[in-house]
Amino acid sequence: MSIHVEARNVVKRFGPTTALNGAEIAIAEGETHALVGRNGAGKSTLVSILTGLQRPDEGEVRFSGEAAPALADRDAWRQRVACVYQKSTIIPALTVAENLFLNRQSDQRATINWRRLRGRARELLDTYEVDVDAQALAGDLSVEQRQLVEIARALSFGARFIILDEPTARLDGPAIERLFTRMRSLREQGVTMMYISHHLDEVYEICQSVTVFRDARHVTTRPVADLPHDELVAAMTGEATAAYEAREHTPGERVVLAGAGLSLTGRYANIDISVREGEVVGLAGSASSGKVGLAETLVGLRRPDTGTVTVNGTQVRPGDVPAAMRAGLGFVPEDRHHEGFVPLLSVGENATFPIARKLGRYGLVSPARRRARAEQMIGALDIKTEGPDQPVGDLSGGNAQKVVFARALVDDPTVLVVINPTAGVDVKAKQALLGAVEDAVGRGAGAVVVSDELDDLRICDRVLVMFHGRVVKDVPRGWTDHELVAVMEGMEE
Amino acid sequence: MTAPAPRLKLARFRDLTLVPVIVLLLIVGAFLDPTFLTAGNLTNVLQQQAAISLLVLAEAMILIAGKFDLSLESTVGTAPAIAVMLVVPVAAGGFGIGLPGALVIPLALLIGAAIGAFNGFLIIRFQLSAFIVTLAMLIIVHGFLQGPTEGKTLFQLPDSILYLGSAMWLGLPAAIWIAGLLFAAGIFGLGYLRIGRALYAIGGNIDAARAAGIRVDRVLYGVFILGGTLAALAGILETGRLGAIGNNQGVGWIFMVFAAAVIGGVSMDGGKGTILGALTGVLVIGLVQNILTLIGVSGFWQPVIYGSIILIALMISRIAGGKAQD
Amino acid sequence: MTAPAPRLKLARFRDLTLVPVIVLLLIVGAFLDPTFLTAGNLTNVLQQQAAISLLVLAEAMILIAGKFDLSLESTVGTAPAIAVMLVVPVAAGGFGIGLPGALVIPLALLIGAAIGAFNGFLIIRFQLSAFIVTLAMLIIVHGFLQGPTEGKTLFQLPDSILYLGSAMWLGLPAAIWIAGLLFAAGIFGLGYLRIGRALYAIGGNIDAARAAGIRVDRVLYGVFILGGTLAALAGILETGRLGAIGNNQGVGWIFMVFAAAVIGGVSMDGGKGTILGALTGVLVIGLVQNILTLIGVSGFWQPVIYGSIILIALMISRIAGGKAQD
Amino acid sequence: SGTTAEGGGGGGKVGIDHPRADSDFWNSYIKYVPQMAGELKVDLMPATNSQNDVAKLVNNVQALVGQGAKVIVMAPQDTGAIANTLQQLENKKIPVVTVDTRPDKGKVYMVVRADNRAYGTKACEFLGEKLGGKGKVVQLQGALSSINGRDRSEAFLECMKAKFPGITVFSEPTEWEGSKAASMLQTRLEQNPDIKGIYMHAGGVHLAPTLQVLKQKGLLVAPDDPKHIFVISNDGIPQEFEAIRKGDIDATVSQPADLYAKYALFYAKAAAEGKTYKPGPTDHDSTIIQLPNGLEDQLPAPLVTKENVDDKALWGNQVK
Ligand SMILES: Nc1ncnc2c1ncn2[C@@H]1O[C@H](COP(=O)(O)OP(=O)(O)OP(=O)(O)O)[C@@H](O)[C@H]1O
Ligand SMILES: Nc1ncnc2c1ncn2[C@@H]1O[C@H](COP(=O)(O)OP(=O)(O)OP(=O)(O)O)[C@@H](O)[C@H]1O
Ligand SMILES: [Mg+2]
Ligand SMILES: [Mg+2]
Repeated sequence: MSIHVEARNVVKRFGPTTALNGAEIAIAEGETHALVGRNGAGKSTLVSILTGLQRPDEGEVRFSGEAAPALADRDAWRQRVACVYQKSTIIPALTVAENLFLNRQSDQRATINWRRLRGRARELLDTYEVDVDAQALAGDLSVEQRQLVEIARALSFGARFIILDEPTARLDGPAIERLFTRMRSLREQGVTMMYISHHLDEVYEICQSVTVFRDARHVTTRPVADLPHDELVAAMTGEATAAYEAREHTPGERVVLAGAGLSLTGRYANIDISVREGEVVGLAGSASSGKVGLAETLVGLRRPDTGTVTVNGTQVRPGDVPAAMRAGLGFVPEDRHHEGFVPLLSVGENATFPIARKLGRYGLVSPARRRARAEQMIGALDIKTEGPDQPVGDLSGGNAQKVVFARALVDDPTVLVVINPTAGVDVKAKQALLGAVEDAVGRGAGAVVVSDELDDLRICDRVLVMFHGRVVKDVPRGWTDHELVAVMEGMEE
Repeated sequence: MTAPAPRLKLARFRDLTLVPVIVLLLIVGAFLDPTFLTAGNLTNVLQQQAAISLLVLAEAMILIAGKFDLSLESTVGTAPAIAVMLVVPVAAGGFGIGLPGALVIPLALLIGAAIGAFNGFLIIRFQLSAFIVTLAMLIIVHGFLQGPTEGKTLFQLPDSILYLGSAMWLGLPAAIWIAGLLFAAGIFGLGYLRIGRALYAIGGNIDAARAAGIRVDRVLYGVFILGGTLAALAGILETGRLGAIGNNQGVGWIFMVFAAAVIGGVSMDGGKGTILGALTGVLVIGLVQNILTLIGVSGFWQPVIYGSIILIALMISRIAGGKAQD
Repeated sequence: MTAPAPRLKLARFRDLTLVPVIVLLLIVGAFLDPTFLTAGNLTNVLQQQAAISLLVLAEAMILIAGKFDLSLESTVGTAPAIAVMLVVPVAAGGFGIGLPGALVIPLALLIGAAIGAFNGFLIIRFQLSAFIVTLAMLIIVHGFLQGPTEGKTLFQLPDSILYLGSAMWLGLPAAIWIAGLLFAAGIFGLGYLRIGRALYAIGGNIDAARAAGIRVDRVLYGVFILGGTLAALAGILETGRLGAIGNNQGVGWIFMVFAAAVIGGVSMDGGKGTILGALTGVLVIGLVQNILTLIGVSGFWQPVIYGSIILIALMISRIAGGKAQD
Repeated sequence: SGTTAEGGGGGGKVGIDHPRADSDFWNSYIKYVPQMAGELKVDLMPATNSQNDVAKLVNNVQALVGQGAKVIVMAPQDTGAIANTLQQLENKKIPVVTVDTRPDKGKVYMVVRADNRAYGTKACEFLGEKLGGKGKVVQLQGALSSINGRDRSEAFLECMKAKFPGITVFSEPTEWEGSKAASMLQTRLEQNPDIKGIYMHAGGVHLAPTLQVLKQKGLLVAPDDPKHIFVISNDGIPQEFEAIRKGDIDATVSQPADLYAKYALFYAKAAAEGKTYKPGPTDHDSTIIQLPNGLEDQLPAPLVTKENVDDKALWGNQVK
């Protein structure tokens, strides 16, 4: 087999951080090659170098044995490689159709035929079974829909090499399956792919070989068949790591979070929910089930049309986040870039906003106390950062997610609501984050975990499954994957 | 799927949220003064707005691409003035170089383009803040009018530069035709050409645009150069209309240019708005000014009324548009 | 980990990228004119910049919070003028209400705060574009100076309003002390107070700020009101320095205010910059103006030199700061 | 007198545009206009205001003509850029009276103005004599792009060079802004503590800041004190007279706002009635001179000093 894509001895530094330190990868023609590593290992940095967005400080990239084109020659790059980046490259103010065909709206002709473009877009969306209106503004789509649009766009170029950087972090089961079907058929057509994910079972399902990065360096490359799960995790983390074991909880009697008669037009209707101290309640459901909308209502990000939310015994004014937080709520929002962190501010500040009032008197915030508290959180959640003063915008995706988690946990909440808590988080970090949720519950907090990921839901004492805006079933602990998925898909009521 | 049809309509309407305001102004104007709705008066309004509308066109494109150009207003005076000074004799305030008079329009456009290119160079190459670069350039470019003329008005102008701003074509001032055609070209270009759509992509998410293979720097240079050229053309039209180039030509326009673009729906954050919308913004400003003149509001209180009308237009367009502005 | 220490230092330097420019100006100035480095002249520079520096302080805070206020410049004239007119008799240009003279400063500050609150109301409540709202307000607020005064300068002012701008405290003009104290408070407040840090959070990512439990609307109201109040105080200082309130008081300042803030490192996109940086921006502008006056550059070419120096300062601060500006 | 009544009858609406609303001098003029219109029985349309922008002026004139103006009174602050408009008005046979400025090109029925160059010369002669032909003076200029500012400035400099070569002049472009004036004057006095004279182009904006700077420097002293700085102003507003009485400043050139308004309307009415004029002295202490593009009535602009500051005829003593 010939080598299709190769990166040799790549070094990339960002100020004091070395993102890649002599890293290399070689991907054979026609294979689907996984790249795994912990958050901040340098995977996305390699992607930006392989797609010609950034110039390596040292080292080179070769396609089919030839040197890579000049950085300025974008067309040449696009012929060689298409990519779904980890960071969104959707332009919110433009329609889905235009986003799909950005900079190639008019094939051959000089002027754009919008009607034709819409047709092409619909065709493309249908091919990938993406249920999105081609004329909707991309900014109005849900996070997941946007991700599907990005995937459809990358696959549509007809490039012989495609990179997918954590495409599934925001997709639910059926959508992932559809993506995999598509990837298999592309592979049959001889397309080479590089696949990045923190879901290691996906790696086994779809990839032939795997490269592991650790601390900005290449650790190993092997056929997936030769690398059992445990060894793979060990290669990533540099130590043997046991699988996560959900703990036993002893729920108390006191209800710490209650929603009564909640309805929001178009999202969900007539929901009653209550969470007791020491209890973890899961919220599951496939796309458009309304689970995120409900969770956002519980934390105050959304104002329901009817109904009340009670946090820790206090009825909270609807749509008032500060009031909910004051009553003892901590939460992780769905989209970390949107509501999670302020990129220019430091890890320390982002993590401690909810307790700023406790870090000093008379409206003062003591930087020393803030740093101390932040260092504690960095240690507890194992955040890979230069220190509390580094801007969160400079962190890798998974580490930024941990900072958002730190913010939710910093005030020792009585109620914890986490939405897609482990999106884009590496295996070890996932354990740390789920452990953090369980620690809080162990201290007597009640928690709501909203997720499509069965691993996340395993820590729940019961899972409320939603379908089309209603809670259809309350599943107690002890479910099998198959059972739960069947309920989520609405196949069982 | 049946969604497309209503959505299309909605999108169209979004450009036209100022239409009710324009209709309202036409009705109120007709009511307040009988002269208002005459063809003569409305032609005057269009002619008066022709030059500034070209600046709005230029600024709208630059804003859509996510940048900023304050210096356009200075180019309106300086580009034609320097061109004229290269042509006319020393006695008429020229440099004494005496290039042929026929060159004056191309020269002016070239100077405008050069100013735009220099702005682009500083902003793109040195990654300086567009706002502050073009603010400095606003001052500098105006200095290049005031310095060589020593503050004097140029009034012995070659005929060629006077023509466009004063001629009548088919019974309408040529300036109206020119502005109309350029707006039509702008609407078409930003709606149907790849390069026009690239402006939206760049303004909407510059990294995504780059990743999509758009030659971001080149397009931005282009839009700054085009902006400078349009400002020079605006200066030529204004020169023809006024018959001379005063030291204040164009000074103070830029605020109105932004006001027109923004109430017309162009976002200061880039990536949003249309040329048609900007045009409605220009019309609103022009009609308001005309009505205030006709009814003879006291000069002292005029600003209050004028500013309040802009605010009201803004609120109407906000309510009709339904979206928060930025 | 040892990283924190160097990073901290780097961050500090980032505020001070204009310091080399200031040093350069001091050296060049001393070289060009022997008066320049005298205590008397430098005191004059500070006194001359005191009022405008308060606007820069206000604008820097508003920009850091991700908003915009152009109307500050109009408040500089209107707030003290209306306050004076509420106090002085009709013969001196007043409304004839005749409130006690001691109230004039609180009244002026209150008017400034009210203008800020109204801006906040339109921008926050109606979600209108801050740029265009405050542009309209710039026109309207200035109209509220021009309208009631009918364009006349107010010459007969109560002593209390003249005091702050003309008094000397410990051998230095009071205005310098006031501006210095307020800047110190600003540096401290934005660095170490919860509410100050909230400005950065809001400007950096308003949704995240809201999700972090910050009462975004309340903080934004606060910053607009504080901005208006500071502008009124700037107006009071300027009134004392000039001894009268002309119709042009404050007019045209806003460009310089933005220039100072932006070359001082405050971003127009929100969330970035410091008050200390803004202060260095003010100093650069003040020193440049002073040197140009001292060496007596021809008035005609002054804008070119002035604008070029701003550009150069911008480039130095860009190179020293190492990051792209926006 | 140079007046010859001819024809007569007719009449018609007079359209008037005011140049700006933010200066004391023009503000006084604007207030005189309706008063004089009443006295002269002129059929005046509601005034427009071009806010110091010639493009607005052109728009306003178009609107006034559209509304039926038979005569236009205007005060173009840019005397070149009004040429086309004057041409169009001539084509429509609408006579134009301009106030304060003399258009460079284009037919005018009558220019009503005092000679701005004469202001500068008067100020120069006053200061030159007071200083005995030597020393340093500052002139606080208006805006260099304004014809009046430039005329005053040029005439002052030319006169100084010709008559008082021993005097050094510092020119400060203040853009008619009090703030700039104060800063520049303060800086200049720091640099040259031996400055002995100041010429202010506009009392309305320059008076208070100048006095404030002098006061701060302890230079606001009686004329017989050797530290005294001689100050001559320009405009003739009441506050300048007050300052002259107090001895804070020494003189001003009274720019006759009342006469501007009166004779602008007087000639507008005459134009509407079809009267014509010839160069020569008039019945109101002025002279009509011939211009290439029309006539100009040069109104007197008296120098006001402590001696004549209480003269009731001065407009500054008539306003309330
Ligand atoms: N623009 C940047 N400026 C500064 N540091 C950066 C930048 N981009 C990446 N880094 C740093 O480089 C390192 C590698 O980041 P990268 O995004 O490649 O990690 P990753 O392997 O993709 O992680 P994840 O799985 O969390 O996405 C991190 O420590 C990150 O903080
Ligand atoms: N911003 C929005 N405006 C209008 N409708 C929306 C918006 N966001 C989501 N929706 C719609 O609301 C419904 C419920 O959305 P919600 O996000 O609560 O569901 P979900 O269970 O989180 O779905 P998913 O798993 O896809 O995230 C869906 O039909 C979705 O398309
Ligand atoms: Mg990554
Ligand atoms: Mg969702």
